[in-house]
Amino acid sequence: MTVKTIRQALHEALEQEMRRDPRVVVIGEDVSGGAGTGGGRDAAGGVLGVTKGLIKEFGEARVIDTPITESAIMGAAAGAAVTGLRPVAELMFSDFLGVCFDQIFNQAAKFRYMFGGKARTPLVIRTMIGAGRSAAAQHSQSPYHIFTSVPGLKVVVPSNAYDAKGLLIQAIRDDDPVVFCEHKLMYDLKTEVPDEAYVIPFGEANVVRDGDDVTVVALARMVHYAAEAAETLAAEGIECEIIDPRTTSPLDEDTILESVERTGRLVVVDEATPRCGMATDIAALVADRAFQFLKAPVRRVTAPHTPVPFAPSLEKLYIPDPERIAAAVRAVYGYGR
Amino acid sequence: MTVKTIRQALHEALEQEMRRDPRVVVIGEDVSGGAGTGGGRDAAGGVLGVTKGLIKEFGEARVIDTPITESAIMGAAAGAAVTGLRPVAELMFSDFLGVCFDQIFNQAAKFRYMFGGKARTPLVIRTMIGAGRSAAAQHSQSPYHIFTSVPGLKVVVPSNAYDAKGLLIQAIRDDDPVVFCEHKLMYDLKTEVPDEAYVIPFGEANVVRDGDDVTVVALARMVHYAAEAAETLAAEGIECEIIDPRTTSPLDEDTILESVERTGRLVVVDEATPRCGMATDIAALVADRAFQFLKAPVRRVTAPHTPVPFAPSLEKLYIPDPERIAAAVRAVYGYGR
Amino acid sequence: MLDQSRRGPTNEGGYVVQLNREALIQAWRVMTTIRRFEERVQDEFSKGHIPGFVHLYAGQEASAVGVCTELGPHDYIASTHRGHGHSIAKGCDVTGMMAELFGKQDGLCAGKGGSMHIADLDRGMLGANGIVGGGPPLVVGAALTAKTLGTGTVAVSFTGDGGSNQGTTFEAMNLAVVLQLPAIFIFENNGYGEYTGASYAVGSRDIAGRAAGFGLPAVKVSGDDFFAVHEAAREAVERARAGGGPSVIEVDTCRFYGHHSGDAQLYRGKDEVKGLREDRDCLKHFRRRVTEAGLLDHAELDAVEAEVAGLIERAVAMAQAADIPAPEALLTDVYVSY
Amino acid sequence: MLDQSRRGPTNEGGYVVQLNREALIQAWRVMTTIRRFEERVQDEFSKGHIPGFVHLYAGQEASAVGVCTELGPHDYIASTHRGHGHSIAKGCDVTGMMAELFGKQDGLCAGKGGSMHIADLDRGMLGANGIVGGGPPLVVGAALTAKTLGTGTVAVSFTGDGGSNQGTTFEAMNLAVVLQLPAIFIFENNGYGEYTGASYAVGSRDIAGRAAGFGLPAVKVSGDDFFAVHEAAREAVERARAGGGPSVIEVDTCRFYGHHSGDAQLYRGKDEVKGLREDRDCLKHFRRRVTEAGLLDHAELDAVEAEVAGLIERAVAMAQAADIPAPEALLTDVYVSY
Ligand SMILES: Cc1ncc(C[n+]2csc(CCOP(=O)(O)OP(=O)(O)O)c2C)c(N)n1
Ligand SMILES: Cc1ncc(C[n+]2csc(CCOP(=O)(O)OP(=O)(O)O)c2C)c(N)n1
Ligand SMILES: [Mg+2]
Ligand SMILES: [Mg+2]
Repeated sequence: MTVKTIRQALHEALEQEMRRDPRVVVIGEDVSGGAGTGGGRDAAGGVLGVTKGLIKEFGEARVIDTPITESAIMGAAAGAAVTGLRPVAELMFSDFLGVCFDQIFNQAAKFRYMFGGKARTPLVIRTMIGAGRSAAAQHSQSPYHIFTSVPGLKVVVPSNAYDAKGLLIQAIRDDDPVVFCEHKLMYDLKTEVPDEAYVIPFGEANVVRDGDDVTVVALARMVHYAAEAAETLAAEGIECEIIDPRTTSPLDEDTILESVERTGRLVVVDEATPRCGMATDIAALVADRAFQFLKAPVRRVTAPHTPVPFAPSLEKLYIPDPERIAAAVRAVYGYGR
Repeated sequence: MTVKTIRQALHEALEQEMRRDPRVVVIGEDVSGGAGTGGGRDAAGGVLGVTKGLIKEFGEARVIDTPITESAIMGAAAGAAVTGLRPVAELMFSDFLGVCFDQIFNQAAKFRYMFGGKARTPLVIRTMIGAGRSAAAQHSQSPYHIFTSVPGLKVVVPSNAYDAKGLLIQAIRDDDPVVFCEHKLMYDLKTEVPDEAYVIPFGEANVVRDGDDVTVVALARMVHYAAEAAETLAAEGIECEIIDPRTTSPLDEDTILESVERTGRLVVVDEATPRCGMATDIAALVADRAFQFLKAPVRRVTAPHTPVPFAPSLEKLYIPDPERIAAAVRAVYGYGR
Repeated sequence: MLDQSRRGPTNEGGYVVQLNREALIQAWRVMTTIRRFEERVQDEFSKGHIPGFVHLYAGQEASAVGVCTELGPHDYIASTHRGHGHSIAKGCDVTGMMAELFGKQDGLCAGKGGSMHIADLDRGMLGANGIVGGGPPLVVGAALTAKTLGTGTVAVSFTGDGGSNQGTTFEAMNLAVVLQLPAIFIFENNGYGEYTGASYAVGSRDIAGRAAGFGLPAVKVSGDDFFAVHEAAREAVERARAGGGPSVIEVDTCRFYGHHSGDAQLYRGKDEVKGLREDRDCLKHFRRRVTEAGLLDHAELDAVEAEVAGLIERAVAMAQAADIPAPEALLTDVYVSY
Repeated sequence: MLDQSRRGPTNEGGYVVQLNREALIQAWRVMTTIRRFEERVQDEFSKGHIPGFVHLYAGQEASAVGVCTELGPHDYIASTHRGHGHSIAKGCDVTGMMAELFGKQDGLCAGKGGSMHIADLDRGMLGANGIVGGGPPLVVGAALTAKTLGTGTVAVSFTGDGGSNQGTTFEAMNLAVVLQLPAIFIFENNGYGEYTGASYAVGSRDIAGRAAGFGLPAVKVSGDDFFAVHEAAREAVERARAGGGPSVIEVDTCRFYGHHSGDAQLYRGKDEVKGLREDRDCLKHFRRRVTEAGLLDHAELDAVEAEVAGLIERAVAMAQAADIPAPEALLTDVYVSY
C-alpha cells in the first residue's frame, strides 16, 4: 500500500490489466506519441501522461496512436470490442464527444439491445472532464449527464486515486461499454492505493462522511469541495453526510435514498451545467422515492446555464465552490426550523 | 383561419418567412430532392414532405440539397448564420445528432459567449423525434434533453399545428440557434391555423386543460396522451391541469410552479428516456422551488432506460400511454388522502 | 478462411473459372435467395405484414455475393440500412431474418432490431446500420482485432454512394491506411442516395478515384457482372490477408425498387427501372455467362431457383407463425450486467 | 475586396512583384507583428501572466500573411487553436488580442474566449477553434452566404496537417465542391499534429494529393516562401471570386515552438528547431528576397520591426493594466434574448 496520484493509479490499472489480458489495447491520439517523428515513440503518453511508458512494454500493436479522427477511433474501438478485443479508447477531452458521439451512443451503446442480446461490447472510453484550467468553452465541460442518459452506457466519475484504480480495472473487465471520466484538475491528487489489482463494483456509492443533518451528494471534484464545506458547517453544528456515487450509471439509488430518509434534507453538487443534468436526476429521484421523508426543498449547486468562460476571474465564479455549497446546506438545514 | 396539419403549418411558416426575408434559406438532405437525377427536382421535399414545393418558388439558391454530410450541413448553417443568412437546416432524424453534434453544441451554441457577445447565430435546426413507427433504435429517439442541457441553444417541442407554425416563425426570426423538434407521428395532426404569419414567444407554456387536483406537465405527443388520460380521470372525479411547455429552453418555470402551488401534486410525462431528461429537470425544479406546496411525490412517466425496440409489440410498451399516465396521476392524487 | 478446394484449376485461366462448379452454384443460390427474399419482403410489406421501413437490395446482388464468396465464416462485414443482401451473402439464416422483419421473438435479433439492425456476430455479420457511414469505422475495428490477434481474417464494409460522402467513412479509410489493416471498403454506387443522384452528391469524378487519393488501391467494377466484382474482391482479400493493407472497390450497380418500400420514385427517369431490369440484371447476366461458357446449364440453375422459392416460402410461413417477443424482452439485453 | 491599387504594374511580370512596395511593406509588417507577438506571448506565458493554453504560430507567418494579403475586410477566415497569426493577418487588433489572452475585459472577446476562441466578426475573423476540424464546415457556410447574397467575397479555412484527417474537414471539401462555393481550404502542414508526425497520421502521400481527389484544384507550396504562398492564394482567390469554386492549398511549413507553450518537445529530432530557425525562417527568407530583388532595403525593414516592437510593448502594457471582466459578465452573452 503506497500513496499514489490518480495519474499513477490509472497507469497502474492499465498496466496490470494489459499484462493480465492480451486482448486489452489502448488506442487514441498520442497515447504514446512521437509516431513518425525524429524524437521517437512515447514522446507523450497521453496529454497528461497517464499512458506514458505503456508502449515500451506492450508495443505499438497494443498502444495504438491514431490520427486526429475521433469518429474512427471510437468506431474502431467499438468494432474491435464486439470482435474480440477489450479496447481502452481515449477521447482526450470529453468536449470532443460532438465529433464522435454516434459511434458511442448509436453504435456501441445499442449493439446488445438491437442485436437481441447477442453482442458484448467490452469498451472503455477514457475521457477528461472539468473546468478550472482556463481551458475555455471547448475544453472544460463535464458532459457526463449526456452519457448517463444513454441506455447501454455505464458512466464512471471517480474522485480519488483509490477509486480511480479500482473503477478503471472494473471498467476494463466489464462486458459493457463504459465512459470513464477523469477530472483534469485531479491527476495529481494522492491517496493510498494498493499495489495489486482490485475492482470496485459499479453502482456502489462511497459515503465519504457521515452526518445526520443534511445529505450532500457530490460528483468528482465536487466531492472535495463538499468535504471542505462540511468542515466549516460542522464547526457551526451542521453535520453533513457526503455521498460520492462514483458511478452515475448505474447509480446507487439506495444509498442516496436511505441517507435522505435519515436526514430529510438534500443538496446535490455538480460541476456541470444545470439543465437535464445529474443534479436534476438525483433531485428527481429523491422527490419521487423519498418524498415522505423530505423536510426541505432539494437544492442543487451547479454551474450556471452558460458556456465555461476563459477569464480565470469568471471561471472561478462559474465553478461551484465550498462557500456556495455551505450556503445551500445552511438554507436547507434551516428550512422550517 | 382554416384547419391545417402540422406538415402544412410548418410548410406555410417556411414559405411565408422565405417570402418575407431573402436571407432565409433551407438546407439539408433531400429538402427538395431529385438533384442530379432523371426525375428532376422537388422529388421529395423532405422525407415527410414539409419542404415540398419550396424550390419551385425560391430556387436552388435558397432550397439547398446536400450530400449525406450532417457535420458539413450543420457547420455550413452555423457559418452562414454568423455571416448574414438565416438558415433553416434539416437534421432529418434527431438520432443523427451523433454525427454532427459538435457544430451544434460547441460551435453554433457557443459563438456568442466565446466571442464576448459579438456574434449572432440566427440558425434553426428542424429535426424529427419520436417513437411509434417501428423505426427502431436509431430512428426513434427524442434527445431534446441533450439539446436543452446546452447553454446557448433554444429548444422547441410543439404539440399541435397552431403552435408549430407560430413557434417555427419565431424560431426563424429569433437571433439565437434553435433546435425545432417535430414528432414523426404528428405531421398529419390537424388544428385551426391562421393563414397569416404570427409568432408564439418562446418560454410561454400553454395550459391545455385547467384542473385543481393534479398538475400534469407533458411534452410533444405526450400532451395528447395526457389529455386522454385526463378525460378518463375527470370521469373519476380527478381534475388534471395539463401544461404543455412548448419550449424546453427557455422553460416557462412560472406557469409550472404556479400550477403546483395550487394542486400540490405533479406528474411529468416525457416520451424520452428517464435519466437526466426533461422529466427529471421539471421534477427537480418543483422539488426545489415549490417544495412547500407539494403534497405528494413527484412522479415521472417516461420511456424505460432502454433503446427503442423494433417489434411493435415491444414499442407499444416502451412509449408512455394514457393508462400509465392515468395510473401515475391516481397514485399522486391518492397520496396522503 | 476461404476454402481453397472451392477454387477451379488455375491453369484454366481467365477469372470466370476462378470458381469451380460448386462455388458457382452456391453463388447462384445466394444471389437468387437475395432476389426472392427481397421480392417477397416487398410483397409482405405492401400487405402490411412488415412494420417499419425496409430498404430492398434487389438489383445489387452481385456486389454482396461477389465479395462474400471470398469471405469465410470468421471474416467480418458491416452493412447499411440496405442490409438484407449482405446478411444473406454472409450466411445469416433467412428464416431468422424474415422473422426479424416481422418483429418476432424467433428473429435473428429477437425482434428488437428489425430490418435496419439485422446482425449475426456468429456469422461475422456486424450489423445493418441505421446510420449512414456508421459501418466503416466499425470495420476498422474488426480489422484491428484481426491484426492484433493475428487471426488472418479480414473485415469488409459495404457502403453506398451516399455514405461515401460521410466524414466517418473518410476517417475510416485514412485510419485503415495508417494502421495498414486488413479492411476492405466496398462502395455500392447505385446512383442514388435516397432521392438524390450520386452524380450530384459525390463532388469528385467518382468514388474510387477520390478514395485512391487516401493512399490505398481503389478499383471500379461493374456490379452487373458477378465475376468482375468477385475478381476485384479476390485481389483485395488476398492483399489484406497477406498483410498488404486496405483496399477500396467501387461497384457500379443499380437498385430495382425505391429507396425504401413505398417510395414513389419521382426522381427516376421515365421507364428507368424497366430499362435497368432488362439490361442491368446481374442475375440474368450471371445465367448468361455461366451457361454460354458451359459451366452450368439452365436446368441446374432452375433447380436452384425452385429450391430457393421453397426456402423463402417456408421462411415467411415460419415468420408469420412465430410468437411476438415476451413483454419482459423490453427491458432485457440493455447491459450484460447492471 | 482586394484593393487593386496595391498591385504592382503587371508588365513587370514574375510573381515577386505582383505586390507593390506598400503591399510588400505591409506584408513584412504583419509577418513581423505575428513573430514578435508570439515571442512575447511565449515570454508572458512562461512568466505565468497568461492563463490556460497557448499555441504559437511563430515559423508559419508566411502562410497566414501570404493568404490574407489577398483578402479584403469582408472576406472571411476560420482558424484553429493556433489562431494568433491568422487573426493578426486578418486585421484583428493586436492590443485587443493581447488583452484577451490575459483574460481582460478589454479583450477582443471581453475575456470570455481566450487564445483558443479569438474572433472578430467585424474583421471577417470567424474564430480560432478549440475543435480540430471545426473550422472548415463554418467556412463552407461563410462561402454559402457569399454565393447566396452575391457579395463577391470568399471564405478561407486554415487547418493543420492533423486537422486534414478529421471527417468534418473532408465533408466540408466535398460540400464546397458540390455547391461550387467560393471557399478555400488552406492546410498548414507543419509536420506535426500535437506530438505525432504528419507522415504517420496522413495516410496518403500528401494532403494536397488527397484533396485533389475530391475534385478541386489543389496545390502544394513552400511556407518558407511568402511569395509562393501568396501566388497560390492569388490564383485560388481569383478563381473563387470569379465563380470558379473551391480550391486547396497545402503549405509546407514549420513551427518554431512546441505544440503549446510548455511542450517538452520530446518528439523533435536533435537540434531540429535550431535547424528550422536557421534554414526555414520565412521572415529571413522574405527579407533576403525583397532586398536582393531591390524591392525594399534593410533600413526600411528594420524601421518596420522597430515600429512593431513598440506596438507589442504597448499592447502588453495595456493588457496588463486592463480590468478583469465584471462578475456579471459570467451570465451575459449566452443568448441575444432568453
Ligand atoms: C447519418 C444519416 N444521415 C441520413 C440518413 C437517412 N438516410 C438513410 S439511407 C440514406 C441514403 C443512403 O444512400 P446510399 O449510401 O447511396 O445507400 P443506398 O440507399 O443507395 O443503398 C439516407 C440519406 C441516415 N440514416 N443516417
Ligand atoms: C476534435 C479534437 N481532437 C483533438 C484535439 C486536441 N488537439 C488540439 S490541437 C491538436 C493537434 C492539431 O494538429 P494540426 O491540425 O496539425 O495543427 P497544429 O497544431 O500543427 O497547428 C490536437 C490533437 C482537439 N482540440 N479537437
Ligand atoms: Mg446509393
Ligand atoms: Mg500540424
